[in-house]
Amino acid sequence: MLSVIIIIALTILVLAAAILAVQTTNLVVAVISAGLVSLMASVGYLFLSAPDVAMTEAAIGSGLSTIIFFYVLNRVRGKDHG
Amino acid sequence: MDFGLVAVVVGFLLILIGIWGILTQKNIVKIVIGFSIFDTGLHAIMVGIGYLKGRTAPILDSAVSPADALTSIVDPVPQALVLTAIVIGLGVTALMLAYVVRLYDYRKSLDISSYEDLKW
Amino acid sequence: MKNLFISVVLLLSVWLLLNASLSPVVIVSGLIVTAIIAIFFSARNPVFKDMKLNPKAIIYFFLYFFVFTFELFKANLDVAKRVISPKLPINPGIVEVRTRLTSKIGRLFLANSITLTPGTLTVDIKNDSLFIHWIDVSSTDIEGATKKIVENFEKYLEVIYG
Amino acid sequence: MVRKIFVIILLIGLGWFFYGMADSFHGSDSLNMTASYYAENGAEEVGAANLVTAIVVTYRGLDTLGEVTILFLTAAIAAFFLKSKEEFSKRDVKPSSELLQTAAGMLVPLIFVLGVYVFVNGHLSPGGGFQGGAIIASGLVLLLLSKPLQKVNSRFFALVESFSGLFYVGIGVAGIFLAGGFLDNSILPLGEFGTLLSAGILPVIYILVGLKVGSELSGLLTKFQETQEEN
Amino acid sequence: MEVLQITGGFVSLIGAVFLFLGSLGIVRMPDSYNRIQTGTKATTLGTLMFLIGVGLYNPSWFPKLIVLIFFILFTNPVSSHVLARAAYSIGTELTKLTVVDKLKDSRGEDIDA
Amino acid sequence: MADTLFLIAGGIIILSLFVAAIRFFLGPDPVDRVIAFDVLTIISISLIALIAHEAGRGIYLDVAVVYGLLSFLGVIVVAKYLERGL
Repeated sequence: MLSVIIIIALTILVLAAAILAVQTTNLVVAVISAGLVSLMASVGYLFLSAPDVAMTEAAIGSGLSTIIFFYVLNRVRGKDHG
Repeated sequence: MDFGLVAVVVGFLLILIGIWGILTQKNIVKIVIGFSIFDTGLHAIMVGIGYLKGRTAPILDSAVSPADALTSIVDPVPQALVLTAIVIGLGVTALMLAYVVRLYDYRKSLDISSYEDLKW
Repeated sequence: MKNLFISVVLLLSVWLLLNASLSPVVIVSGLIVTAIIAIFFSARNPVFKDMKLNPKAIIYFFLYFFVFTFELFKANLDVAKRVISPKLPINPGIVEVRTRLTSKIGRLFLANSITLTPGTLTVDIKNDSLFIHWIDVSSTDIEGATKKIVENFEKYLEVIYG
Repeated sequence: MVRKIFVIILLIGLGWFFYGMADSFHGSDSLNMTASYYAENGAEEVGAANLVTAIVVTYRGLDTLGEVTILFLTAAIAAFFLKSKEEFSKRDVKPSSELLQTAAGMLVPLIFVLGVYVFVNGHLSPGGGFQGGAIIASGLVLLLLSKPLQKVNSRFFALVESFSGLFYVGIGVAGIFLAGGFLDNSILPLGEFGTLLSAGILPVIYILVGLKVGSELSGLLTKFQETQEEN
Repeated sequence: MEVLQITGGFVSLIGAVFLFLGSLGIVRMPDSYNRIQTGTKATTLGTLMFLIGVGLYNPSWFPKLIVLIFFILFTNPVSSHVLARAAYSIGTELTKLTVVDKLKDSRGEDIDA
Repeated sequence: MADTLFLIAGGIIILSLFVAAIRFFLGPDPVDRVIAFDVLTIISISLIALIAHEAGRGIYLDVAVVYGLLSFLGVIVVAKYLERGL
């Protein structure tokens, strides 16, 4: 029962964060939302009995990707976007 | 409720959102973000296919003995493939972002419509 | 040398807790790994060199731990009271306090303790001055604020880290 | 506007196609042939408690070698494209707060120990070379964040990377002569199931993979960090 | 054993309540600094108590939980301090209820001197 | 008895996940969204501990340790980007 509620909540959060990441005009918000998609997906992988995948997605998909994105954003920082 | 089916459906929806982002956004960084969401959707589908209802992780310890591994663990092969795919996904993202930096140096713009050199 | 010793002890205890076993293989491999990492880092960044190891410091460490836990609970009840009440009773502001601590690690622990105690958050640090966001400002001058926020922890941390 | 309509039509078509695939998907009740072979014999043949690790390192070991090579090529190509035009030594950045520098000095060794734990225990618990390497690279990033102007010796990463890659291939070739084939893990005795020293040469391979991936990702991240310029 | 398990359940229930109060706080508070305050304090104690409750139910998990608890207790205040400092330096506005802002005064002195 | 208590605690955690997500999707500033992101990751650590408890597998806690590291690192990267100190 509890696991069904948790998986529905995770589904809603993942889809909402993905739509926000694609639709927003602020690049910082877009990158943070993409990180949230990976993070919530990796909690979901634990439900699917895949702890290895969950750890990889958390460390690489959410951690290192976000860091590289922010380095690039800092490099190309212009006047028209924040 | 079958969690595997839920994961497959969520993965397909993430792929659709990612394609929408890639095809409609003008900013190059947003296109890369759309690609990374597409990637996450693919991983979710592959893990969902390997899931078997009511079974536990393929790690044998005090909770699961090697003797009854056959009846109590999920399929480990898709998980091993996804492990590879995530690392390669990071490499591809980093490569695309390096191109973004190079393009920005070249024309000081992130808008995809200002790169029309190869358009016919 | 003291820095290296404390680093190895701390890292080895983390290694043993993570492995959750005391078999000889784990201890030997842990010693090798932590010694390499500690030698690599302690030469260029001696963080623990101000720490004292006399018995009084250890007793005060435990006292500090109890005081800190008590304050943490008080902070959370305070937050709960403010969040639940419909009027949202806040009176925020940024005040300045001074500290006597000179070692870097002592100041780090002081700032962390301040952040986790009732209604205060360390915003910036410049030399001896800590700038603190206080959710319910009751005294705006430096001495009054210092007395209320800092001194409770400073008397313990001064003995432990100097 | 016309463009968006085309995109919507394309997405509806793809969605219809995906709906058909998801509709016909039904979870099975038992493992398929390959998976049940691994589940039955993996523990005896390889001696690793984590079957995902057994597949990644031993049964599909050649794939992992290829993956590490692809990652190396990616890092090299990205470094080529990010090659800075001139020296950016006159960067003007806001310095970190004193508290972050002290905290980073305490946390970075801890993060390295965590990374080493993750790849040494790859055959017993979740995690392994790739995850451990990523954690070590994150530790390096924390060091760079606390002191942005610090120079990092990238030749050291190249050295670690080359040596671990060399030993990785060397162990693989040694498997041909001493055991059943390339990357066979029974060069060393399998040991007692479920302890730290078990599964033959597998932990050593994962340590080498961890060092290689960690230094590759560290090199990639420092390359991205070095090209920040004043703007 | 039964007593230990029920105690664990109660402790984690209290922790979950604190987590809820923390997330309610970040919605209700008027400006970023007050949100950081409630977000840090309530979630730190909430996670801590939830983990201790899980550990009381399964005592063999305690070693790993201790590492996790100390890690959270140490890193959470540091990250909120760094975030508050960044928020102040990019000029995030304080709420209208603010009484005093000593940091702005001292920054003004720096520019004069 | 204890299982019921854990069930209620799990329900409250899900509720707080949604409440924190409101601030994430609403938040006017990037700073507000970062705070909400931090709170969401910390709630996720509790959620992972709950999943490990439900599944009865202590090894899932390794993932929680990695999460604790990442919540710290992510917040610091965004904060340093915002104050132009990267």
